[in-house]
Amino acid sequence: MQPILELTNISKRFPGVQALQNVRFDVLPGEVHALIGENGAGKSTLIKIISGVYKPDEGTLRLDGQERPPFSNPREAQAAGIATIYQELSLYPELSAAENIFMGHAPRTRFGAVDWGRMRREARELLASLEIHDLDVNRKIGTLSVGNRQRIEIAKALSLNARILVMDEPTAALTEADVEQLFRIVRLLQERGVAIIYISHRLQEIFTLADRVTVLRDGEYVATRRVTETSEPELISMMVGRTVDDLFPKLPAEIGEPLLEVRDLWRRPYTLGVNLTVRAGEIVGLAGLIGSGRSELAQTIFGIMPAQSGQILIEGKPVRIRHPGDAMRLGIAYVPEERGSQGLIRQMTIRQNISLAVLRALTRGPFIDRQGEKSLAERMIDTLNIRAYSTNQIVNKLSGGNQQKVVVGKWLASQPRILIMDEPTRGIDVGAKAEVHRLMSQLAQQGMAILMISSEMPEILGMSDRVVVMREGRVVGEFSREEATQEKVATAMMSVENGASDAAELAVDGVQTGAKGR
Amino acid sequence: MKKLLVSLILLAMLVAPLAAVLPAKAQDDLPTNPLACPWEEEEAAEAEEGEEAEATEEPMEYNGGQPVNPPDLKGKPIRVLDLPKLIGIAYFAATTKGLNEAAEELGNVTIITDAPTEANVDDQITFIENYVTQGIDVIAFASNDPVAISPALRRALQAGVHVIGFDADSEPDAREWFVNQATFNGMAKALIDSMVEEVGEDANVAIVTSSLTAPNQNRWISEMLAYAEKCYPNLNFLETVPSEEDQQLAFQRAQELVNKYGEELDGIFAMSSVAGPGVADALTQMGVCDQTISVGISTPNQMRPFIKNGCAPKVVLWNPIDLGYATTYVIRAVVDGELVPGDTEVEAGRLGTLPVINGSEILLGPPTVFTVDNIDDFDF
Amino acid sequence: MAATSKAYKSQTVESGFSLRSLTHLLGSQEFILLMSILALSLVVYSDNPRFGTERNLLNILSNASYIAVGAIGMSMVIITGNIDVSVGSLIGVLATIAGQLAVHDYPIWMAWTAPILAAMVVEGFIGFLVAYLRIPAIVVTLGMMSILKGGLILATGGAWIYDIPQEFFLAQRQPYGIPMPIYFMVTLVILAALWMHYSPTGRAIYAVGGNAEAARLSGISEKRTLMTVFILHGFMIGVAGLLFATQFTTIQSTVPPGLELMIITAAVVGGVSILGGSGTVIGAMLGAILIRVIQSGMIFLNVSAYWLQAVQGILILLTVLADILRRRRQAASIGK
Amino acid sequence: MSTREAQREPSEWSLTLREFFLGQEGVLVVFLVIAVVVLAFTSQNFLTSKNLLNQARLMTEVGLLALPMTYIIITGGIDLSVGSIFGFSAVMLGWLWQEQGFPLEVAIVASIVIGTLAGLFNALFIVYVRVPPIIMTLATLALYRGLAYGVSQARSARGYPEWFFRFGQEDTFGIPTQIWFFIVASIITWIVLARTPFGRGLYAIGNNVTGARFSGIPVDRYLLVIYTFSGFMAGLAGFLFTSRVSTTRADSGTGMELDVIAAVVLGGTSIMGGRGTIPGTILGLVLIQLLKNGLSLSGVKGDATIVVIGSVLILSILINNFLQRRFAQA
Repeated sequence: MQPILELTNISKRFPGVQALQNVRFDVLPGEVHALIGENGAGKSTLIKIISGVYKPDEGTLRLDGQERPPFSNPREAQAAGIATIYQELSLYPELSAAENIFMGHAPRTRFGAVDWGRMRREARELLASLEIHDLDVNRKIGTLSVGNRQRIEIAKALSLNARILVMDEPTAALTEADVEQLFRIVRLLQERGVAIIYISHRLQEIFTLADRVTVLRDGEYVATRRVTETSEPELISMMVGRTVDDLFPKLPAEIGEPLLEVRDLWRRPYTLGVNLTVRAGEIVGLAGLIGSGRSELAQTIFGIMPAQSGQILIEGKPVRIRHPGDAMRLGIAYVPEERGSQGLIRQMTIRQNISLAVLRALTRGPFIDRQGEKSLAERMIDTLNIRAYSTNQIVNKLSGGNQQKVVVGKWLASQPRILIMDEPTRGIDVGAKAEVHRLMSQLAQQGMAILMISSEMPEILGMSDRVVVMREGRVVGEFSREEATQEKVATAMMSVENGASDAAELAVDGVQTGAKGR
Repeated sequence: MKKLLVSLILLAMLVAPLAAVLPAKAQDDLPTNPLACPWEEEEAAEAEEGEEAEATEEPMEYNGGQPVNPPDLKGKPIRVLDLPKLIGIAYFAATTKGLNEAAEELGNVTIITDAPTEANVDDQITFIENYVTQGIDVIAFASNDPVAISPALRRALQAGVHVIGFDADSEPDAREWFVNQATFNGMAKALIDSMVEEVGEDANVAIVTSSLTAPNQNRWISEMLAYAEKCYPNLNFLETVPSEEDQQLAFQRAQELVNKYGEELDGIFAMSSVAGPGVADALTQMGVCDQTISVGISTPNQMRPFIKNGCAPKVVLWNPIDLGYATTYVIRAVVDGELVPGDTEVEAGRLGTLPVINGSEILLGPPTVFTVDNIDDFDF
Repeated sequence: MAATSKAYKSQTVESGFSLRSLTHLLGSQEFILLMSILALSLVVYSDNPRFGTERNLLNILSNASYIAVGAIGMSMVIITGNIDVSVGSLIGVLATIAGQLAVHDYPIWMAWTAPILAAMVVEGFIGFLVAYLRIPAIVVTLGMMSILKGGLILATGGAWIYDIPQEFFLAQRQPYGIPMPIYFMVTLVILAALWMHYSPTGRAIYAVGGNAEAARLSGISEKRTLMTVFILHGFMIGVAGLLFATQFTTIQSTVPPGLELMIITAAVVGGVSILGGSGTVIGAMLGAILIRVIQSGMIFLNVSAYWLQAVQGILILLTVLADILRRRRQAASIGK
Repeated sequence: MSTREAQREPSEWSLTLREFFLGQEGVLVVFLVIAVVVLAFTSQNFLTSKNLLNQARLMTEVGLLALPMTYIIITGGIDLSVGSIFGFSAVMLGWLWQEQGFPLEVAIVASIVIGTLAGLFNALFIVYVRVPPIIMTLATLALYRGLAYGVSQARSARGYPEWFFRFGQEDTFGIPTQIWFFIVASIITWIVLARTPFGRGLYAIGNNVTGARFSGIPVDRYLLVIYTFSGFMAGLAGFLFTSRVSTTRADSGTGMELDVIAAVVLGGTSIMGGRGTIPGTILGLVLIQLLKNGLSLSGVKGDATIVVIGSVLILSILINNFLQRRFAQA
């Protein structure tokens, strides 16, 4: 079969970096072609070339076998039938769902005006084709949940009648259930003959979904394989250029006294009477769907959204935490979910980021001790194996994995006794992931209490001494390492029967509100 | 709790100013000295011959300042800084014209006009400092604030620069002489008399002033109120509203006053050269000139259409060109040593001899009232 | 059975939809503004019935017109996340240009169109600096404000313009008893509102302000959109300048003090988010009218002249707070 | 990115120097040198200590306001009400002393306190009600100016005793007294911004407020402090201004906010937040003042001068953008 899109000898250079060197890539109609590689391997650059954001320095592009000049802007790529769903959702919070779907290609009336009626109708139809019926297309995006926003993103790509759909880590922010739905959609598209370029760090997904997989490393093409003819270890070794033995090397640690206890903690509407204990040397995995209130619980403990009622005990002593400063003084550190917006000040240097949480301790008199700050940063770069040429490098220019290590370094610098890690390995490559896991193990061995929030089941099962499951703001299950299995945890997370009754409750609520409104 | 606090603060903020609802008159606190009423004038004129000394009281001692060791420039060419309140309005364009006219006549005076684009005393101070440093011979100023400008002027005097005021004075000791276009009570009398001639003495009038902080305007208003109280006790002052130096705002204020008082409102005093056309324009465009007219201070060219259409039948002003003209002559006389403290009059070219009043002021003369009969004789 | 339930369902969806659009309308900043204007007018009217005369209301609207027209363009600029503080100076310059052409016996149509073209050129230049050379708009317009203000005096020496031919005074005309500026305001606001709602470029303005990166990826050219916005803004400022210039029998060759703040305030009070991405021109027009109603109402209520500004400041603050609290409450209620 | 870029690590000092010259400060220094040389040739009165000290005296009030404004703009905020607070607290000084009969010393302190409270009022709404700073201060710009008119009934207070003028009109240790205030304030604000956790926190807030919050930086408290500080400095400047011009007027400081912002922005502080320095702001201030003065001394009139200043503002940012794009990548 003829590839619908074929790129050969693609090279792209940025100031100081050779992002891509002689890369080739092709995709057939109705095929899911996965693109993998460590962060910084050049995947993002490649898809930005495909979607017209960047222009390659060299290389040829063939569309349906016809050679053509590379796209010089996203509109050209769109016109050629290429749609892209980016990793970071690119929506307009102040505009309605319908408009978000059709921004840039809204249906027009014959006078050239935007046809709002048709736009809403088509938006509803598109969502219906994704089996989404309960989403009001007039709602502002800013008021929608993350999961729904992602669906709007997909609908947006579909609205372009794309022949080639580029998905850049579509599952990074999704839970297992949402992932299932996404896969259904992808297969549906595949049947319609749409070619899909799929980027993910989750190798499992690739084996479930993809037909072929292409590996990039350090901006260079490594290989293309049929998924039926390859294996996970082979792909990993191709990606990192070495073999990684154990992805989840949880080392045994001595489990001590409870360091953090949470009793009947309330912070409406996300945290509803939570009880939780984390002991010294223990890693507690906090599982749950998106929106189940895990991050919010962490933020309540850390004082970003202070608790309304309930108790937090540190080493058995009740404490009050009203803002992050309080939490930090008590030895709590929080590695947040969103690296870019919450974890880092990306425009600042590695040194400044690492010292940010401990500035007050790093002072000589009223002034920042610059030498101390620098040696701290150097120490962390060493300990965490951060790949950077200087402590003065701007964090934004590091790869995702190294950025995450900087966040971790920042919080390790505060020498916490209780470490909360929210999605510690989301969106980082396999090598860095293993390093983060190894580090967590070591920290636990040193007697730190770790609360790990993760949406990746293998990570939860592999790393946790104990798994706590949350649903709708409440703790709904707790399993020891031995008894935790994928099925048990997943069932607790989704809890089918209960979920159905909840949905019914919601529906009743809706009717009542409607009646009141009338 | 927080919300309660915020709403309390807001409430307090709301109530405080509303509690202070008082009709503003925009006077100042200085003593007033109303002139004789029109019907007293004749008696006064008769009495004038014999009792002049008594009527004008004791001539005041010279109370101006003197430059420290000014260079002797007698008969030599001099450079004069013309520093009006602001540039960009017709009135000060006219004074500048007058200054230059006299300078041409004299031949040995160069006028440099420079001033802020907004009536801002702080900028004026900067200009003074810069020009003193640069080495100017004379500063002729019209101050935006009589007190604020004084320290800078005193420094100029100390640097040996001659300092002469016109139009708007400083503190007396911060300048040598002040060329006074018209006495405040003289202006007040002319304005009130003009208004009464148009609307009668049982009338309701309002005032559109420039800025509430403008010293000349506040002084005029004080004198006007005093004079009206003395001579026309039935003239009812409704209120005074500010219009800044903004034509649009004056226009709007006049509309609001007319709409608010309707036919009760007989006349509006427009107290600045910017407010004048603004108010008259509003009355004209509203078509209410048969009920409400305006009497104001402004220049003839911009008021000509309104004088002719009867919406502003009387405009009171001295001749700003003459003011500038006289200022240049005073400057020359001071530099040449012909006007020294204690003198009682000074020669001013085509204007003849001007008298010295209040110790260190030179009076241009009585204000002119422009009416439909004489308006075409003026072009400035 | 299934069919009936389906029919029932669709029915509820429909009624729910209209209900929602009603609550949407009632909760909008435009509605709050309209209510504030009416409430304030009623308070003033009950104190002094003369406030309600046709003439006074027309005066208020007429005086709000050029502010509202200026605020249309300003809203667009603010929605894209930029700002223009040079508009006051620009309007001063435009009035002078129009007046000079009129007194020097150029045809009247030229005196009317020249300021509009000039404004489009100046704003286009500003747009170029902002969109293509990436200088923050506040820097460009702050600099431009100085340049225009100084340049105006430099060129004219501050002489006033008078003896302008009568037909020049467009804003003084009153077809069917209604002042001309009101026609301009209403027409331009409606056109701009339609354009911003229905034209792809109009929607692109919101896209660029809401998420510039996403707009770029949707194939919307940020640069072109910004250029369009600034040139349109120039057009609106040009019309505002024309209305301003033709209102008065004499034209001051100076910059009207504080005009830029007035126009920005109208837009902001009108609910245009200074953070970009939201707001409507109808809100901006209502904002302009509200400001004038406040100004005028205070005179009718006998508020002391000394306290006028303070009361104005408080009322503006209250309006803005109401907008912010409304947004907060909406977000909270939806979040549940 | 990888080992092939493991080049020699530049020393802290050379890095700072490089940043300085490629940053706005470098552009400003070049502009300043050019301006001084040209102006010194065109007017022999320009480069005299007397003139320069006098200019510094005139610059003080805007300077005092520009320091906190730098902080505020670094955090991505803005304070448009400074001119009004300045006028308001000056008016309160005169009013308390003359109308209310307080001793002048008390009135001075009280006026500065009132300025501080006015700043605090802005801060409370910005921080706790989350009103965007530009909107809040736009409203209080009108409000405080209105209060100045209302409280004083537009009357100016004058006739201060001789000692009062020591602050604004006389010299201390050979230079105008108020310059000492500015020098001390500059040094303190500079060090605080460059060297303390507080200063670092401000940059963090300006670059990413969520990130700052998640790092345990007390964002609310910092913002509260800087807006209040802005009010305090406006109060102080109002007092020095009163002493310099020996009267208080309800309209003093009108439009001053734009002068202040122009100086700060010219000094390289990014209006988007996250970038800027005190030395940059001071350079911006000095450049504007010297241009005003020098051009005036060379016979250029005021209107032409503001045209030049507007052009310099646009041009310098343009050049800086160009340099950043050209060299900062490497």
